[in-house]
Amino acid sequence: MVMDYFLVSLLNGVIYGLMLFMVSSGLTLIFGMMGVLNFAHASFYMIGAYIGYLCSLHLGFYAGLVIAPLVVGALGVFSERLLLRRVRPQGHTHELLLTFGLFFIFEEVIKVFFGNFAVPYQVPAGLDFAAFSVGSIEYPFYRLFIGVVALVMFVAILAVLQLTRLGIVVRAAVHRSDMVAALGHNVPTVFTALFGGGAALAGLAGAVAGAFFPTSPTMASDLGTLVFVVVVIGGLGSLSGAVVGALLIGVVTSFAVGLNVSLASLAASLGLGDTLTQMGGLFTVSLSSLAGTIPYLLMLLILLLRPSGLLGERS
Amino acid sequence: MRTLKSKVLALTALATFSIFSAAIQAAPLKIAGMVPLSGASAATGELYVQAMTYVVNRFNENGGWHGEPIKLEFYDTQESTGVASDRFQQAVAEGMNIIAQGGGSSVAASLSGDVRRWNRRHPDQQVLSFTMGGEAAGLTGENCHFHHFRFATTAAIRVQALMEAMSKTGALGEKVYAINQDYSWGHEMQEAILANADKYDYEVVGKSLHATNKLADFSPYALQSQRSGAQTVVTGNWSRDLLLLLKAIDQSGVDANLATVYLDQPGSIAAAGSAAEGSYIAQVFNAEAAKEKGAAYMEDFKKRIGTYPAGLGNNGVISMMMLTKALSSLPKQDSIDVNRIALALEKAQVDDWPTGTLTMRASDHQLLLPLVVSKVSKDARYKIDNTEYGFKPVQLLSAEQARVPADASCEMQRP
Amino acid sequence: MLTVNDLHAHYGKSHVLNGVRYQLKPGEIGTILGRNGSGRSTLCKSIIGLLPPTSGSVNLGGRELAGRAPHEVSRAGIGYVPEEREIFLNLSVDENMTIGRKKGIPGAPTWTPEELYDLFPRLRERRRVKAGSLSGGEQQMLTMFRTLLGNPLMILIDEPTEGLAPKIVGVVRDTVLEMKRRGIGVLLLEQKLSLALQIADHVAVMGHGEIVFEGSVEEFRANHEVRTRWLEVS
Amino acid sequence: MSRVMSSPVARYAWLAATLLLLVLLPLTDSATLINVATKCLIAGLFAMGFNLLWGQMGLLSFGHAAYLGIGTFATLHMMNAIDEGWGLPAPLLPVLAGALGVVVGALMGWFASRRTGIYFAMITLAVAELTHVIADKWQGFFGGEAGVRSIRTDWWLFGFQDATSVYYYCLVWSVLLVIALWALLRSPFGLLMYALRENEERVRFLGYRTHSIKVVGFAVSAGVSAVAGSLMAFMNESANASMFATLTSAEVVLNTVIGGSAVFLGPALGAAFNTLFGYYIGGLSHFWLLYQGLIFVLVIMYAPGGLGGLFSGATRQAREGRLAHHAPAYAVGALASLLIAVATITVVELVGTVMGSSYRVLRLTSGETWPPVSLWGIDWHPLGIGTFTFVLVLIGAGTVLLRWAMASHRQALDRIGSET
Repeated sequence: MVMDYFLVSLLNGVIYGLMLFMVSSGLTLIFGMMGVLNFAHASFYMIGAYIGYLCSLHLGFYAGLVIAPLVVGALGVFSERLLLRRVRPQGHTHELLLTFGLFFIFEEVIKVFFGNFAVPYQVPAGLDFAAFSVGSIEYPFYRLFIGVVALVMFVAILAVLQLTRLGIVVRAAVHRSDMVAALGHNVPTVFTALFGGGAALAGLAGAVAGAFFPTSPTMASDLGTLVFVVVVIGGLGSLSGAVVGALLIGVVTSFAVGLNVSLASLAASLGLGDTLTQMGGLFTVSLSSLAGTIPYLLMLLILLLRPSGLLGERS
Repeated sequence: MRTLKSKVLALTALATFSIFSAAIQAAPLKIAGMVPLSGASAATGELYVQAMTYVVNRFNENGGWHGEPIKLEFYDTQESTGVASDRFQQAVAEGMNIIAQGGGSSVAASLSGDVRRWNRRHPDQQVLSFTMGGEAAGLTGENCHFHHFRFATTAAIRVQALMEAMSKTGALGEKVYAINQDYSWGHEMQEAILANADKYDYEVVGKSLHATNKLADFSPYALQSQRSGAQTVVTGNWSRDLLLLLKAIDQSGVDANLATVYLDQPGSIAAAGSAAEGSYIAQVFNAEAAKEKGAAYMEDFKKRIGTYPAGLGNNGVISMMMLTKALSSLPKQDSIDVNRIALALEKAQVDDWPTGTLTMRASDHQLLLPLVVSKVSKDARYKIDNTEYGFKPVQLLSAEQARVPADASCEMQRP
Repeated sequence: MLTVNDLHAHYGKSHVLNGVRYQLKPGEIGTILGRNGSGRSTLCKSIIGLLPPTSGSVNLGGRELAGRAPHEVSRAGIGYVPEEREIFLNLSVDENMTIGRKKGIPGAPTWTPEELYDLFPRLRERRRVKAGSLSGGEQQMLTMFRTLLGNPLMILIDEPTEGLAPKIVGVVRDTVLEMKRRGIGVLLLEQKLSLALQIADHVAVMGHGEIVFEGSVEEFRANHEVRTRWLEVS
Repeated sequence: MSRVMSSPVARYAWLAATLLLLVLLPLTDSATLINVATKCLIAGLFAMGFNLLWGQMGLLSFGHAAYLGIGTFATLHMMNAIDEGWGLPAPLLPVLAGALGVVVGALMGWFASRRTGIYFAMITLAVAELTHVIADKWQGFFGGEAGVRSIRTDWWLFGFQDATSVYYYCLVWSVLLVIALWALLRSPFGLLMYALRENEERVRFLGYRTHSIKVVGFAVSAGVSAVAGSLMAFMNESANASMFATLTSAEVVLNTVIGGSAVFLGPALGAAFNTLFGYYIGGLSHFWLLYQGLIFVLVIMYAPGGLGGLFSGATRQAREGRLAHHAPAYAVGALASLLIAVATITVVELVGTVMGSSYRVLRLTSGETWPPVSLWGIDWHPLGIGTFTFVLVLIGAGTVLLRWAMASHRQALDRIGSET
């Protein structure tokens, strides 16, 4: 019985982590290559979900899985070519602030068109069934579907990065973009492509995950800082770091929920008595209610102890 | 360009104002509707606009307050305490007499505090504070004051109603799991769930408090409730946290009834879809439960406003019905004295509310109102959000059945 | 032919190139010597577009390249081997070579990976290894090969023998001579006088952002004053 | 000669005029205006404190809400203590709150300044998230959702019961602190902070402990923010934990960027602009956040120096007698921007209204497929040719004019360049 729950918790955490990875992958590559932390990246995830929703109304759910990444990718290319590139000479801070502004605009534009509330983007009936049961727990097939899409995406990104010339150029440019340029590669265009590609990945993630989690204008801000946490923990610019960071956060959050432990109860079990319980306040807050905060604590620790992240290279 | 939306809505209201503006009289009663008209809660704000306009128009058409129409103005709080305070300053500067809040508890608490301080400083221009949406216990508890009235329920009221109806119909079971947001509202919900355990003979097999509107994945919570073997999961969650919880519970195949409070927020049923089916809710109003009277109210509202009243909008109707009832009991005055209105409100009794009698408890200024516990079902008469689902009544509780004792921490100083 | 004319460049507000003039023909080995801070590396970066010059001209076979982006300069036929052997440490030797590969302009000498590996077989043995684990000499050869795979008309090599074992210096020399044999113009930029004087066709010396001496190897050897004033430390 | 003489006079004339305007503002006797002006002062002071880190030292903090909030809650509790009979003088509250801010800021700054660039920003973000959680959980001190309420008590000869007195209270404190900041930036320590931004290594080689400089800068910045929070507490007399949200930290960044971080009073200007924008435009349109976002992005793209940069550029041109050369281009540019803005607003308002729920109701009840929408006193048919023509003509004309203005501005610059 306990084992069942352990396994399901683990699976939950892994799949949530994989979903985080889908959004973070583009972010970390873009940062690695151009040093831009794109605040609007999670917005691409949100827009992908809305486009997936629109497609599901008119063209069907699966069409959305194709169209959403294409449209969002085009939006990414547009943002990079027409906006980001123009402020690049003023430095990274200006690029970061620009994406910060885009983040606001994207959210408000979505509100203008779709209103403030969640839209009814649903899992298609063909995918809405239990994949298996562990004891009395049914495991929804769609969660596995999300996980599979993320894995396929991971494998595809890896294949492109490892096996194609474009991938090699991108990996090289992540570390020394000026040398790549001196060898005759048009780095700004590669960056535009990468930005578009990263946006498309986030768009696909949105189209897939939006049907499971509600599609609402706050999707971006809900995930916005969390994906930063993922890439910082993993190491800015490191794709495998993003996988590790995302899985770590997914699993830790999933298990923390089950732990009704607080500082006070810990102290009591260590024989320190009830003083902390009587003091109340922070000491009686249970770990499970802090589940959403743990990622930030992890990030803070990483930043202070190993700023290059778990898998990032020391700079 | 000023508040386009409410302009469209208030078309009918404007028409009636213009009839009366010919006969200008001194100092009409002015009500400031403090509701969110932009931002994440704008749709809720709109419900209050519709509801208040409905009652006030009807009252004005029937002659208003001694021939004087009530004026109703709306201010956008953006569901932020800072903005609400600004709008309060603006409203009192524009001579408003009643500050009627619709939306969340934090804005309600902030406005009630603003009114209390304003009245202390301006004894000659006092105003009343109506809470139509805040359900935090403190509003009629430690922070209660004579000029504040609550026309909404509290966690204690809602939970007791849910437990009463669900245990009567055998839906409750013996094991209950409480999942709530980790802030004062969620804490109050959890306390209420614990407090009712003996009375309705159930055991709280687990309780979780989670960060508010921060988590993206609720499946761990669904798993916890599954693990506990709970037969009913009770939650005070709203908006996104409610949707995520509903979906997680539905998709994990958790075999428990879900008891909720805010499932009738606009858009919730549409977004949750089939995941919401079978969930229970304690509602301020359900037309189907009130039979013909309910239908008549629904149709009259639709005739005047263009849509059926929904969810928290009914709190707006109730508050304005109570107010107009109280006004009608007062003799004609030269100037507006809110203390007399407040005293009249304490004694007001509304009998033509479709689900039963409404009265105001004088000791803490909490409205005593009937509640309906319903279940999301395809059989419901009135469908929600253009879906095939609606709220099918399970039990109608009279105001007497639904009341809970006044909070002992309320020490009201009366004039 | 590479012609640099009256080239000026700035780092922020400091004026680092002060009207440089220089010429190099195909199949010729030229060298520019100069101490650290003489403007040698900056000249390199200005020619290949990493540091856009503020004024002046860089001309390759009639095409004006000053101010163009690095990839355009590279595609026009100027190869660059940087001073600090900036290989991509996280990529394998083969992948490093792949990045350098490009068509080159018509008429430029062409190279294949296999014939390059023939020049330095050790690198072929280690082609699947991450470049980060290579020795300094191996890295230097990899940097040169990588650039040659782009089939350049001219190649700029910054500090080709810095810190290398004598044996490797020999390989570098042979490779440079092979480039000359195939008709590439080679510009060696050095701080010391080691390799350059053995193989260069002509010598220039830089100081304070200017060319302060130009002539044949013999003329340079004869000019004691230039050597003490602009080169030897003491 | 006269130019040289007039320049400092012109500079201080602006300041003096602004200050006079601020002092005389309560004469308008408009409670609303005084209320908004107080908010502008507080937001301005907060932005000035924030910009000490960013503008002076190049450290971008995404977590300044924490220090504002600490000042606010500390002050609320002190106000309650006064109400219960403690003998604290009200005018001293900001001093105590500021001191607390300095202490907390030094502590946090000690951690955060161990890293630079984006890592610094991420640490401040994480700290702010954690502070928010603590504020949410610690109901005893932060009061939960209902928050902490208090009331202003009079002190000695001063009464604080009306908006005007609160306004002057905030004005005096803001002006004092701005002067102090000005003095700090011109002190040797201020120059050191600036040098640190330009070249940290060089400062280190000169024998300074750069980490300590950053910690002190962070502490002062947090202290000023806490004073702003204290004034906010004094004005609102209540607060809840939601003020620790990321949005508060984001707002101060927006304010500073729009105002311009390189101009001393730029952040305050930006804060005033955004506060007024939110107050007045927020009351007019539900889509004001979108407009604010657009303005922000436009500023980043076309006026990286912010409003303050534009203003100081224009005054410099005026001082040097060059404004006349540029005036036509500026005028045409402003006209073009107005046309494009009107077109954009029309589109956003129409789309927003048509997509809204009340319009859906109107469509059902009116029997018309696309009933007209009223905007600026005109009825617009959402799918009408007239609407489309109006928008397209405005955008077309605006674009043509804007291009002309930019070209003409460039020419004027070139002309001046060739003259000198």
